[in-house]
Amino acid sequence: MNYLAPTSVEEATSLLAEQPGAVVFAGATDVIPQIRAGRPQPDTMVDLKKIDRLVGVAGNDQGWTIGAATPTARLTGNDELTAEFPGLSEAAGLIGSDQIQSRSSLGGNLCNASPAADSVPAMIVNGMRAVIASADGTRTIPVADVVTGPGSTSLADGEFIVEFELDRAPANTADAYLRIIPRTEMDIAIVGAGARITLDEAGNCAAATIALGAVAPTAVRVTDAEAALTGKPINDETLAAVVAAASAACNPIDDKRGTIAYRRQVAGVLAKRAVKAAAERAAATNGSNNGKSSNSPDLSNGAQ
Amino acid sequence: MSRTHLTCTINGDEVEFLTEADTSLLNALRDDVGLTGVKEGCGTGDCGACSIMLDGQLTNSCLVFAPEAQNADITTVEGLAESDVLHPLQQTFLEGAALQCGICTPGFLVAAKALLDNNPSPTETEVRYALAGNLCRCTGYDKIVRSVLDAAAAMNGASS
Amino acid sequence: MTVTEEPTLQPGYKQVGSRPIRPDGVEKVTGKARFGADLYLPGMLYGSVLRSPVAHAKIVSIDTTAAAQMPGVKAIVTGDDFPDLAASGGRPDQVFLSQNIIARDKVLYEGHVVAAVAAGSVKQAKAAADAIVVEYEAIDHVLTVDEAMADGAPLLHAGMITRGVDPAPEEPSNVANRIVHERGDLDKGFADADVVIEREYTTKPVHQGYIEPHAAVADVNLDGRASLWCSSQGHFSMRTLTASVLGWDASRLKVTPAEIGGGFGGKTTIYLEPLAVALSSKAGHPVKLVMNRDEVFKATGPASGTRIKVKMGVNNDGMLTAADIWMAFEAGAFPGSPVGAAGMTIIAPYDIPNFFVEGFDVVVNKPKVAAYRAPGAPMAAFAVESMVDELALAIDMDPVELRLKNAAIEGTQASYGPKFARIGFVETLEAIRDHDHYQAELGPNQGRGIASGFWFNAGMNSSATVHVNEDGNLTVLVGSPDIGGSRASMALMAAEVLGIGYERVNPIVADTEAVGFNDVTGGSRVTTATGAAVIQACETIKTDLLARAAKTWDVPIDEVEWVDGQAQHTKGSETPLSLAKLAAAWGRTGGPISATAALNSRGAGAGFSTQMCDVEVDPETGVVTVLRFTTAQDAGTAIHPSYVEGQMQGGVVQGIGWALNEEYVHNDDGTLANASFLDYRIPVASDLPMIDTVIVEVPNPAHPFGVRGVGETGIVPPLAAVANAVSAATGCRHLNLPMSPIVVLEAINQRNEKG
Amino acid sequence: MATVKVQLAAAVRSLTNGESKVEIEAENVQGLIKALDERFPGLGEMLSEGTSIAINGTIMADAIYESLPDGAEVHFLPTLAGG
Repeated sequence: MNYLAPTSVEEATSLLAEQPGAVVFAGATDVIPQIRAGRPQPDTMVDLKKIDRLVGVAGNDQGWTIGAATPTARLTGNDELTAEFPGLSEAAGLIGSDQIQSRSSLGGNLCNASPAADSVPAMIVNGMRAVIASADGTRTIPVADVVTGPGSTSLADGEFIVEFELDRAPANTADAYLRIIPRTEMDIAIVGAGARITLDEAGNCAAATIALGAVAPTAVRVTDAEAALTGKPINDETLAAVVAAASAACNPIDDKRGTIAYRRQVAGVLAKRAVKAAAERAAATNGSNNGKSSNSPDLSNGAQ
Repeated sequence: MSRTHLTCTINGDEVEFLTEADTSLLNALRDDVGLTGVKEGCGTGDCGACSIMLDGQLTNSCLVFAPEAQNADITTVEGLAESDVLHPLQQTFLEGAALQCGICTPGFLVAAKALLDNNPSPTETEVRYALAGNLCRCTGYDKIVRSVLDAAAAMNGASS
Repeated sequence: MTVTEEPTLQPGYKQVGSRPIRPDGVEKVTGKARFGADLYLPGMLYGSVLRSPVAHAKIVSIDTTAAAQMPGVKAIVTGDDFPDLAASGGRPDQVFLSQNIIARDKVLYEGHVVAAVAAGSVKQAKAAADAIVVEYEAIDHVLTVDEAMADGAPLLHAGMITRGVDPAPEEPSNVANRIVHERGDLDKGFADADVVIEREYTTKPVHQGYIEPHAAVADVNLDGRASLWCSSQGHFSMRTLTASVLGWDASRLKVTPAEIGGGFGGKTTIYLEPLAVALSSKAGHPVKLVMNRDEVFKATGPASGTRIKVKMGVNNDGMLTAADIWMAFEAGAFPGSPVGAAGMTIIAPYDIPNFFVEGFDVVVNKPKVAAYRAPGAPMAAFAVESMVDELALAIDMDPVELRLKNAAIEGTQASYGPKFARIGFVETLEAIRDHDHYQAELGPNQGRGIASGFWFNAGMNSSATVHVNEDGNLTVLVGSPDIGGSRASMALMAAEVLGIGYERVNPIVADTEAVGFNDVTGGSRVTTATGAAVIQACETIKTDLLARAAKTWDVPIDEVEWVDGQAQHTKGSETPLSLAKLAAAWGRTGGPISATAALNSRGAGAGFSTQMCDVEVDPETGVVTVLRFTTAQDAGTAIHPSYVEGQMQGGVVQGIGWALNEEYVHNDDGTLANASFLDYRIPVASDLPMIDTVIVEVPNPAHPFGVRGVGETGIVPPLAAVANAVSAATGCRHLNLPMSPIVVLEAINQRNEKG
Repeated sequence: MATVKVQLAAAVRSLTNGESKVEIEAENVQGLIKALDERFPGLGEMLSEGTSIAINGTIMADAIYESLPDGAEVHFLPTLAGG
């Protein structure tokens, strides 16, 4: 095996164009176990972490740019990003242990194309875009369009994700991500749910995006739930509609980690809890109290 | 197959060695450098026995390709004690009976040091989550968590 | 020297009961300690093992031609390279062990060894192993006791007739053995009951989950003698078992113990050792074999999956009147589940006048089960302790009170036969009842569970040699691997007997040629039995020292006594002679001072534990959180309380894992779906609270210091303690382990549907 | 010669005509097994393999030469493995 570590995007794209079988990686936290489990070892592995542009978190008036290979520990460790997008930060921070966090990245988590990837629903609800490079230049697509099925992406040979773009959150907006795992750490989500809620001045839901993980071949947006909330108060009635819509949006499988019935039922529960958590946070961003605590609950295991 | 020549700093010393590009850093450290304090429990990043500090970051060495360590700064359990003085964590692990079989201990010590370097006064819950990437099957974690808290207290006491 | 002396209890200890730093501690916190995979020898080759990808098949052919031509390959072995022990009149257990080490005409589980390769690197060995061509002819497989016991089930072993059935069955089956314990009159017992409940419980296979994978290095000399380095729970047993598979005399093998990275019973047997020896013998080089984690899961000892039916009766006064129990235990691919021990322990805590206990040892197409901490007892206790909980609820009696009313005490005729000596079961129940945890308030969706458990503990053969060094310090050689701090216990006991400081004793785990025979470190026996050997050798040393002091002073020996590490003249004014002074003068008094004791330890004290667990269940997701856990266990005398607590806590947490999330998940084709620490979920630190311990000390009358084994009992109650807590929190009784979120939510759904 | 009370397990009772309690004279365990075998042919073999013995509640493996106190209560048990 050849190990190559280009230091610029151009070097990497031309290298990939020359070596069609080469496989790119960032943290290698998925690819090494996969090779160990029998995935054919590529002739060439291309390490993207040495490219400056792929590692870093930068914010400006328009929004954030997150290098695709940035260790997720740097996302959770970024107080400003975490304050604005607590759900994204939570989701990124749930990818494995502290040991993994120093290596795992949004780009890797997305391109590994596991239906259960924790960061993906959180990226989707925040409308994040992936900037993709190849020898032909760059293109930008929604994160939601990257994964096409378990283990497969829309990226062509020779393409890789350089960075993610994240627009500034509107006022009175917050996100949340919750997952269910049998343990409290070191597990793959049986169900994951991300939500982003914008409140209007009356405290009603002005805008909602909701996405689920691990309940279908790819992360799924729950547009029926979003519609059920938009323009309405967040109360038992609308939350019941969220539960029903989330369960209905599932297309899960039975596997060693969970059952169809469990995933369907708990997807509704988690979607509801994610909406509530995001709404509480959104309310707190306003400075208005609404009688709710501004302390975010311990969301690490979907428990409230 | 031709072997890859690597130079890096390990436990404060510059080290050169030959290894193969598809070897994990864990195997390179054990087989090619001779640092067998770094343990393999799973090889897939699920147990933390191979924990090292790689350029200041807590990392599973089993999930690193050896060539990635070119010019890197690495600390293993062998580098925790300073000359003849044990690190406070090593001392509290001994005093608190935080090890039974001892196979997970190197990884726990490195991970606990990484925690205390970043958070000198962690709560019990913070210790538990910070060490969740390290499996121990002997102790039930009780004495490990207590020993990390004891070490934190000792280090804070010493520095205040 | 073999002496059987009546033990005498010694009150007022100076060392026993203290908490010094373990002698091997610094090496283990600095990374110096050498575990199984840490040995590297000059010229050493690396091995790789080819394992069956299928659960059950006939091996039609094995072609190693291409593999042998691969780069770096020095040796390949298959079943043909090992003696056919069946043909040479080996005992059935030896034959089965040999077939488990390497398959002959059939593979019986995914992961069953088919061949092994030694080459210049792991990569070369693996490539060659992959190049071996094996033709299999598939046979239907059975994965559970239900499938294996069904009419017309495919047989793992042709011609296997169930033992323990009278008259013997004519037809072979997958049932290897049947055990029965009975007493009294079941019909009368149930007639005497006011409440009778009948339930069926299941548990899944679980793995010991030691963090260190199996490893072995073998180096065979041209003279036919061989050295073997491996991490195990007993290097003498590794020698015996490896030699038996190879058809060798045991003495041809020298086995050097590496530090062992966890065993819990799973390293009391051999896997890689004979393969490494056979490969080294063929290759003429040392050969190292190390398992990957998936090999550990697929091919080494899980604990049995079980199905247990229990019918029990209680009267309104809380007296248990009858128990009718049926158990089937998966043995894996070869006979030998711990159903026998399960049958002996299942109702042992209680004095029940009428019972019938029947158990079956059933082979299935899974890896051969291995011992796991109190083998057989946790599953048995899960069933009966769940039942006792339900009976207590049914008659509205406090669960500790019900247990106290029926608890076995000294003189109770144990369900497995003999009368109990002094035991501490009642004391563990009282310790839990009197603990502030017992009265602590619970919140919504929270529940508390209580359960008890019993384990025999073992004695068996141990040897120890004690040398007094020229500076008056001691070297203590034992042959029992230290898996949890036993060196510290040995040093404490030696220091106690000779009245010297703990730091003056250097305990060594010596190889098979440097110390006398020791049975495995298992059965919670080391501090008891090997400890007894150390104590006895030290007593001999003390007697010798007194004689030397008497000689030095030229006084009768009865005027000399040993006090605080020195000889004192009781009737005169001689200056006391310290151990150091006596050692310095040994040339004048008869030469170096050393003693060996070798014994077959009798009277291991029975161990009891009672535990209490609080959980909270998320009613919408089924996720269970363990909030608080308290365990009380009778340790007899705690030699080093920290390591006693460690055994208690470790056993509890393994039990919590067993109860909540650990299980072997099999695909329909018989392959294991979760052979990794990612999907085989042993508890992580953030899953748990502190595990509060109460060490109960009811001294074992048969041990000089009153020691009872503590290594195993702690894992017996937690399965039921957690299940009883989850049942209390959810209002639905959980009869099947593990109680994963999926299972718990399903139960809650059913409860809600019933209203 | 001591007289001991032997409790026999259910599994061997087909050889003892259903008797579960036997009083018998023996010096030591070896003699006891021999005496039992004389009274119930075939029983000796069953009690010799893979069994431990409990004498007045103390369980012992490999106890064949253990002496028997008068009036002792004796049980034969399967030999157990520990973890």
